[in-house]
Amino acid sequence: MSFLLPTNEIRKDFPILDTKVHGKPLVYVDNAATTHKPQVVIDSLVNYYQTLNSNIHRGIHYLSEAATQEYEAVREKVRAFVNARNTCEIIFTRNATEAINLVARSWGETNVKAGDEIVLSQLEHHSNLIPWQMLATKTGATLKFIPVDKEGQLDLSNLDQLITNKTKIVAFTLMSNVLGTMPPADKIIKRAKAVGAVTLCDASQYAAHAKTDVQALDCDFLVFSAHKMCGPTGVGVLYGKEAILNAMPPFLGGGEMISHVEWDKATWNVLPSKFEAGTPNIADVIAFGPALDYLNKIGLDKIHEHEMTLTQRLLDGMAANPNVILFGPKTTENRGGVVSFELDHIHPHDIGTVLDFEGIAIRAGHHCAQPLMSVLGVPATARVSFYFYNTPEEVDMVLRALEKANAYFHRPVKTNTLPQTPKGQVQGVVTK
Amino acid sequence: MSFLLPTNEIRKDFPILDTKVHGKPLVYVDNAATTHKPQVVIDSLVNYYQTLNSNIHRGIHYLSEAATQEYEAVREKVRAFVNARNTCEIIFTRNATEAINLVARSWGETNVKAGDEIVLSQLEHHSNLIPWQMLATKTGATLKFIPVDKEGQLDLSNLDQLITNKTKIVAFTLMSNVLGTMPPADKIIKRAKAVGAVTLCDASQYAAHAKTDVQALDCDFLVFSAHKMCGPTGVGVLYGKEAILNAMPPFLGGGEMISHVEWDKATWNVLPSKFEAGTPNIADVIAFGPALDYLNKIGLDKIHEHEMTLTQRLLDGMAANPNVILFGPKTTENRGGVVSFELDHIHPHDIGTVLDFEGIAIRAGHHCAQPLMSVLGVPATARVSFYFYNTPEEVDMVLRALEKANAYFHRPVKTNTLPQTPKGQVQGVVTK
Amino acid sequence: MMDNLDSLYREVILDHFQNPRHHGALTEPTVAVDGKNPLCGDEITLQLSVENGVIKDVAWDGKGCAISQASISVLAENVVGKTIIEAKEMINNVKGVMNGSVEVETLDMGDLEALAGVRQFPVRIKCALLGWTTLEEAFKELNI
Amino acid sequence: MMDNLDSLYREVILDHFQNPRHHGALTEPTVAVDGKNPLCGDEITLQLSVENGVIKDVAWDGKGCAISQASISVLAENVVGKTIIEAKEMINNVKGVMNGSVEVETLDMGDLEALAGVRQFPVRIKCALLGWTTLEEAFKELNI
Ligand SMILES: Cc1ncc(COP(=O)(O)O)c(C=O)c1O
Ligand SMILES: Cc1ncc(COP(=O)(O)O)c(C=O)c1O
Ligand code: FES
Ligand code: FES
Repeated sequence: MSFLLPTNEIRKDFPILDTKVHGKPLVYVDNAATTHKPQVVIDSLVNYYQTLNSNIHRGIHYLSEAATQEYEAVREKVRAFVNARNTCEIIFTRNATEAINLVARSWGETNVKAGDEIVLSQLEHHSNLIPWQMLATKTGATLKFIPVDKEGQLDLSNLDQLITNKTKIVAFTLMSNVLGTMPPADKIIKRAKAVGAVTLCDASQYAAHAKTDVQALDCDFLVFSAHKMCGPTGVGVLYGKEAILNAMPPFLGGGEMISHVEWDKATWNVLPSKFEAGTPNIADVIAFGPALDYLNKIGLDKIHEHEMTLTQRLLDGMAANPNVILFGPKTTENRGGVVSFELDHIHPHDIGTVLDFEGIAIRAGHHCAQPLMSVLGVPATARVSFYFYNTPEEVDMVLRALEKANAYFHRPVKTNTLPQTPKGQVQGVVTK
Repeated sequence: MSFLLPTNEIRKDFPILDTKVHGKPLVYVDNAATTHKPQVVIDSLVNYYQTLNSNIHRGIHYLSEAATQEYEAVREKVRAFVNARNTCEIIFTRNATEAINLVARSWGETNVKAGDEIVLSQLEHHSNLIPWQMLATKTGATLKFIPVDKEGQLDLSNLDQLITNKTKIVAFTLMSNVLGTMPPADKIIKRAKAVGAVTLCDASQYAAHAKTDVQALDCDFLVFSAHKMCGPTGVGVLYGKEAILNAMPPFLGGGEMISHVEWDKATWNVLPSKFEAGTPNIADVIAFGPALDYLNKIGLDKIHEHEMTLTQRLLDGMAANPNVILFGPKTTENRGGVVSFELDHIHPHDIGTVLDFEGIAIRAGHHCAQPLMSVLGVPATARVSFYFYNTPEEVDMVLRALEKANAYFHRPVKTNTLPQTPKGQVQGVVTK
Repeated sequence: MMDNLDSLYREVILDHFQNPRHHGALTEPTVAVDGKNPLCGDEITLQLSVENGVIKDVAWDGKGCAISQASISVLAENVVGKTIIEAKEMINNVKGVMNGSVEVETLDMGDLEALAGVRQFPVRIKCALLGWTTLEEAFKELNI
Repeated sequence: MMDNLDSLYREVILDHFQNPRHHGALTEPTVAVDGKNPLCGDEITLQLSVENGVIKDVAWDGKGCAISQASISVLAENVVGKTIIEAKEMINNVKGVMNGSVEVETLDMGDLEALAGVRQFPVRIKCALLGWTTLEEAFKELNI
């Protein structure tokens, strides 16, 4: 486990990595929030607006035809990227969040009734939780959760009791954005199929870091966001099996998703148009194409290996620092390059601020996973998350900065006011 | 009416205008579909991805804070652009279509019941029709339409019978994307208020071409798309009055729109976050800022005047061509720079193709307004639509190309097969 | 005008457009079906008179662009007198030409050849196929 | 470490963070309210003992970052013995310093001054205000 990509070469493709932050070179390890974009993606946007810009699908002039072809070519690239059977199974949304809402509204409100059960995992991001809460509230269905064990892995020991004949849908993440855990999707999907439940995989964290194969997974839906995988903001992907998508009512109404419109009724366009109402985010979808090419060129297997090398180094370094409290898996088994931790007696936001002044961008907070925080017993964690352009040197800089943070908050201070005498009513002044 | 903007200077800001199409200089008069983007907008995207790229709102590091500030600064720019009272009344969506769906779902499903009436106009784009059809179907409400008169203006003579105590919402366009008509919004809104109905203005065509003032209009909702006003694709705007937005349930669930989340329930964030679930289209929202600055610099009044000069020239030229059948207003009164027409005996798509080979980009089709087409008695029209970078010379090129198209389709052809003798059963062979 | 434009609107096509064959209606059609191009909203009606598996006569009506009108006029001219088997093969060949899987030179299609130019105009392929997919629908109606 | 970082985490702040004043609970508080920073999810509890419009004692508990902990510790130290009127003015002043409408130099705020550095860190302003907005809530609870 010490494979490394040629980051020297790779980093040249990412102009932002040369940024200085507070006078220090940027160390960007907040990739689970969003990744940076290679120059080819930026160039694609420039090229689009300078030579192709046009509305698509209904235009008869040169620009419109050219833009339409480029847009649809990316749909085919996405199909190949996740190995879907058919290009019409790829729907472009704004982000993964919208894709999940689309399923919860369009599929959910048609198929879920009072008394039905919706099974999620305790690892879920709010985006794969709130839409199901809304659906449950509206329909009278019940939410159930696959629990997280001490190592941050899903505990499947009661899977057969959790996923039953009452279960209509099982929606879970392929990789936790907090702990990095990669749950055993095959087992969960197998059980869901046994009871006839539909499955949705949240690949928001996964798709950028390991090969996604919807046919091998055999899930019914899968979602992810372009911005977390070298693509621009404003583009999400919903994969759905053709037969299920065909049976679903449309989500948003408007231009492009219709076939024949009368005053009080309309018929719907075929897939994928049925689910893409209004003018799409044309430029950004097109720019997602070179992002996918770029990832394919580097290779998802190698990306994962590289990240595991960095993760191992980080975990080793953290194990050597007695002030670090690690959440989630302690090894590189079944995980991605996302690591959550605390420093003893230092709030994650304070860690974040100190690291920021070292040029290091980490995330601190609940990571849009408040219920999972309650399982961990903390309101927030600090989180380091890698991508293929990160280096072992950067890992070392993070580790050193954590030591500095520790020293900084435990430095001796001149007490400038005398500690007040505790008043009668004040019990137990806890000195931190 | 002969004011013209300095297009020589302006056109330098739009690199795409130098494109050659089929060997001819591009004449882009398909601006109602989407407009081109000045270089400052393209530069903003490049700058964002090269120096600022980061997820927003929850980050504690430099990039995230900087990106958040830029993103929120654009919200304030949009507020000023439409003169909203409060920045929190501006919600970013993917496009105008999504904004209308948000209202139809979130406001509509909460407030509209069986027997209620929804009033639209016959001018509406599918995006301001289908969401209301869906709402009507779901709730049992009825749709009613303000009719279009022969001149393409709304006929308000029966407004009091159309908008009644049963009316819950009146949703109509501020400018028709087919005929260019600008309906008298003040009268419609006044009547809606008199019966306590909520109003939604579709400013998709209007906002780019004339000054929008939501306080003067006193509408409850207003929507538009950035891509139709020099901004990037993937950004729409929903303006809503604060009190109404506050009373509405959220539309999409996910990250950022929540406040406190438990396993089975959650509380919502304040406006505008409540309606912006998941990672927004950060780069494009930020790039919409320079687009608004650019429009403000030129001045919306001047843009409208310039377009009316071009429109007058086009209408005059068309009136002189006996083959042109014009739809909609014959003058520059109460209209924008969108002109729909037919050429006698030539299908709009054929006109479009011929013009494309002249380098001229027009649109041909139903323009996402099939019901309006039925009022006009045609399946499709050809449409020219201007923006401030178009020139009188371009108008003349369009007019000349229309004459060419006419000549082209009426050129004598060598009949290479003898016309078949009509068989007994074939009645009335109509020679076109 | 430019070469390319003429490669779409060949003389043969303009001829059919200006002098459409079999335009109108049959008094006693065996089958009548509507076909619609969802992209543009144009619609045609196609009527067939079929006897013993042979297309005896064809008539059509409806609106559309020059390509769609010419294509259906060519269709009408070509299928009259043909067996349904032959007509189906013709449909497949035209589709093949349009999606690029069949070289038009390998076929003996008469005026149909003139439609091959449409292949360079992706948005107009649906126009050229409108008549042919409607004919397919007609056969489906007849359960043949 | 850098100057800027020290301008956020001044010695006074670290002192309050390391030795929080009035941390704990009152046996018979007049009022007890919870305050939450929705951005980060951190939560505190603030208890007051109020007599004749004067804040006799304060205690607090809860988790948060150094800024929030120090700020509430400073708050506690400052408001004990003050009238509610005076405390309210103090709240306004602190808010004013944070949103830039009040210059900290114009005030005589003691340790409070150390909080002014937070102004340069927009996302941490909510942390610095957490205690103060909770105090405001407490007054609302008391209808004063
Ligand atoms: C009047 C009108 N309303 C709504 C829309 C929908 O805009 P978008 O496709 O950007 O959502 C359009 C765009 O064509 C329009 O012209
Ligand atoms: C696991 C997971 N699911 C869903 C999302 C939502 O993605 P987006 O905000 O792009 O919709 C995220 C992003 O933070 C995530 O990490
Ligand atoms: S444009 Fe309608 S059939 Fe060709
Ligand atoms: S980070 Fe939670 S209070 Fe400061």
